[in-house]
Amino acid sequence: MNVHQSAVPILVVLAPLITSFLLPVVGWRFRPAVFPLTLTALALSCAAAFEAARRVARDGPLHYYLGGWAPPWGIEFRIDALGALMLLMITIITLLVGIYSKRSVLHEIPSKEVPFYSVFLLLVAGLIGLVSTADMFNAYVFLEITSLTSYALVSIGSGAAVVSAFRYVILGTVGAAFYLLAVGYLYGATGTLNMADLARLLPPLYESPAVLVGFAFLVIGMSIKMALFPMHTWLPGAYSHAPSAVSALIAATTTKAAAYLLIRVMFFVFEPRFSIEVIPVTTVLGWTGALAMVLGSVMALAQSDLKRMLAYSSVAQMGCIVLGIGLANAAGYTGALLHLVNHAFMKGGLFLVAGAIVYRTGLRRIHELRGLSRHMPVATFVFTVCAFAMIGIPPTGGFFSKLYLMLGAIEAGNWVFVAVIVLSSLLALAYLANVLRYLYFPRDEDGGEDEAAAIPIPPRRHTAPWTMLGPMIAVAAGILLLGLFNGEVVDRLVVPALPAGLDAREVAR
Amino acid sequence: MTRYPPEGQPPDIIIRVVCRSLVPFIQLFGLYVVVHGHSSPGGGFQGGVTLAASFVLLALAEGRGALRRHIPLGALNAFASAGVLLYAGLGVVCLALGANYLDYGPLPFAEPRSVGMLVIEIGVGITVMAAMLSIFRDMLEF
Amino acid sequence: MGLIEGAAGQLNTVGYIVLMMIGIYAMTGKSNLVKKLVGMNIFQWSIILFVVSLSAKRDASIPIVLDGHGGGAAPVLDAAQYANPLPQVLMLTAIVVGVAITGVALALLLRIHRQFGTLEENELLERLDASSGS
Amino acid sequence: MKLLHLVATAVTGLLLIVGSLDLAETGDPAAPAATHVSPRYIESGLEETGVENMVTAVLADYRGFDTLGEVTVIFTGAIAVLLILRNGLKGEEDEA
Amino acid sequence: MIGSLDVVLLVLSVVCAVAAVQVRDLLASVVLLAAFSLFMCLLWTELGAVDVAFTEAAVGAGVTTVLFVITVYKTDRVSRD
Repeated sequence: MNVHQSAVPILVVLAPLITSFLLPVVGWRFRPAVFPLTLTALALSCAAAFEAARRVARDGPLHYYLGGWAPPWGIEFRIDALGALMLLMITIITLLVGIYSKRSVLHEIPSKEVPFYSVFLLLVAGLIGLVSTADMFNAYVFLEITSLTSYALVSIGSGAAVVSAFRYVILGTVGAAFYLLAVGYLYGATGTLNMADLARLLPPLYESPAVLVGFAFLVIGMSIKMALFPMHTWLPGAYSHAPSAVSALIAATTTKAAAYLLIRVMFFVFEPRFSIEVIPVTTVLGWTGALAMVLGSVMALAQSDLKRMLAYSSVAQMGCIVLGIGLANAAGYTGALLHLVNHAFMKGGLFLVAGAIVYRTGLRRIHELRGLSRHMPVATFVFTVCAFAMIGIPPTGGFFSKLYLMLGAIEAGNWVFVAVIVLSSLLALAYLANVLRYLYFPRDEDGGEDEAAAIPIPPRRHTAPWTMLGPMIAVAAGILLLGLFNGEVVDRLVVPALPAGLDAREVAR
Repeated sequence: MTRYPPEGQPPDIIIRVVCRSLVPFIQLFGLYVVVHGHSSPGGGFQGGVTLAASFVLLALAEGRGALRRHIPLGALNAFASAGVLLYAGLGVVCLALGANYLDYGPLPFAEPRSVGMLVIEIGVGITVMAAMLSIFRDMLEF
Repeated sequence: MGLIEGAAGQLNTVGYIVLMMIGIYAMTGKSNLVKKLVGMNIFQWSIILFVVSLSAKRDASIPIVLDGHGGGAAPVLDAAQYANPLPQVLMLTAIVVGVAITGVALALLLRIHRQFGTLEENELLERLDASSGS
Repeated sequence: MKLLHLVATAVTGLLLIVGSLDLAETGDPAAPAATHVSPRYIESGLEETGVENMVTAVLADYRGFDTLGEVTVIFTGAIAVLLILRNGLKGEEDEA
Repeated sequence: MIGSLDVVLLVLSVVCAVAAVQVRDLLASVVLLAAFSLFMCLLWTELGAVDVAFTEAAVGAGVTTVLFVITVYKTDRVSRD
């Protein structure tokens, strides 16, 4: 009691949370205020996240005792380097998607912007809370806020969106319930819920069946939440049927938050040696990730719907992140974290472009996009940058994350993984080059008759509105910056986030 | 499948009278549960659900239009927001008084923690009641 | 301690394991979507039963001080006399989360039924294929 | 397909049985769950918060932020149902 | 605490759960779920968790059942399995 700490960590989550509560009241009387309020909250949150990251870099982890009760009795917010990285990523992406969503929401779901933005902000608050909290059960609450909002946002899409959303509800609830069960087991074995306290109490209990099973349930639950290969069935439908802005938001953030929680528990609550030596979770995860990379890419290759292809590509890229976690060495971990951030940007960017295409032309099928570069040059350019990053072509951020993953695989002496990473890049090249071919070249060598099927774009509205273009350009710039200043990013943000058990010297460039 | 009450007809007189006469008692009990969570089982959540149940009973007694007549749509959402805002707002007040978020210590009352808890229990009660009714109404009128 | 007594001591454990298996079976194996939700509720409540079991203590009373403000000086409290309040608080939250998810899922079911006219998963898949093929 | 579900069920059951092997027996007052964090709530909850019901004390004070999250979840549920269902009722929001 | 009452309640709740999952009439299934939740609630009272039991009584037997019943009324009442 009577502890006073700097309120920066809590401000990051409070800005979107309180604004989302305010929106129904404000929107009831004065609809035009909704969007500016949303943007203000997102910007405020982003600014607070930058401030928090600056302080973390300067003074080390930030602590905030909610209600003034010291942990383990009260709930603690703890932002360390990993949390700061995630906070920056989440707040930047959501701010960009927030700006972008203005036109696309008016277009796709008219007359519902008040509940939409309220739920949008709740999702953001849930994600921020999830990465800030240091309490296992509080993380569950935020995880459920995130899931509940994602279900609702997916369901407002078109066509079979409700069915996809229902499937997402069932699997998502299993995932979250397994997490809760794991928390129950860990609480039963140790008597605490605070992460730091758990990390202190757990080592003597590593052989105990309760802890092992709790850990197993946690890994299974988070695998479902992050759509790791055999449990990915909810993802393609959810991503492809959701409204465009929602696809970008969810693809960029929710699976990443689950991956964050997995990393947090595997490497920070448990010591890394637990998942390497005591039970071979890392091995299992590595191979599952490799399988997901190959099969996800192959399935992406088989899709004719642009958003569905991107969704399957997400399955492959999540496999990539999990493979990096499974390598369990410093380079692999760095690769996984970098790829997590990069993928958030590039998949967000790709979905934003897909949304802009749908907004402007109403087309979703890849083969219908013939010659779109003439009509929407900026969007196509952004798509190209994101695609290059996805494939892993040098000036972009994607190249470096794949490089680190390769280094990690080589260091682990696992040549199969090296081959898988190369193969998945080639497959990504295959499915993205296919799209690029349609975007840039008006016709095939053989298909003369397709010339007639020009895209029905209304005249004088060739490009998307600036509220859509701006965020897309920002994402593309972000990807290039992540590539060009990769060394800075790794040194400043990723290396401090290495857990204690993994050797940091390996990452020296 | 037969529906009760049949289309266009009011519910049975016995059900109507019994339900209507029960409603005030249920609401009284709900309020008791909200404010008495400090010393007996209960609290904002349980009380809020009980209050919502009383309105549900009213809807059963007077037919489907009753809820719409008694509670305007926007008010339900405003109530749901008001409850959480009361809760989150109290936290902000604590923040403004120089303590951590939701630390009721510096509130200007004789027993600040007890009062703080009462305020948030009331907030929880309002939100839960409004949210449950809102879900109920949306589903009933879909 | 014999096997029977051991099982009796772990009675709630046996119970929640059985219930959780029923829940999982209903969620994954049943084709009717309402049945899946029924399974989901059983599944969630079995987890709650498990965590609430952690809060129980032999011969302990409910976690409410009965003579709190009665006799002037605060009573001396012994942790072994009262059931553990922490898991109970967690499960209160979990129940609330569960009902919110059930509400959202049921709302989705209403939409699905209006749009596709069925709640059987296999029929739903057929209709989805039919609508996407045309 | 049917087999897969049975396997999933069986695996979960098996994991649960293994996991509960060494958890303390239900009702054991010396279990870790009952001895590490929770005694403070019981022994000094009344003194520190002035509330007889320890569950309320923990719910609303020690772990008040969890409860804010819980209320947020309920609020989210209401808004989500509104977002999902209130589609055909055009204009109703405006008239309210 | 572990008395014969616990055994009875657990057996009854398992029976209700199995029946709720297996029965074809969805309205019956929902009512059985409410009964299941009631037995859970009694069991938790037995374990000393009165607040949880109270919430469960309000939510499980109340809100959840009402919402389920509305859904069953507005959709199909008979399930294939």
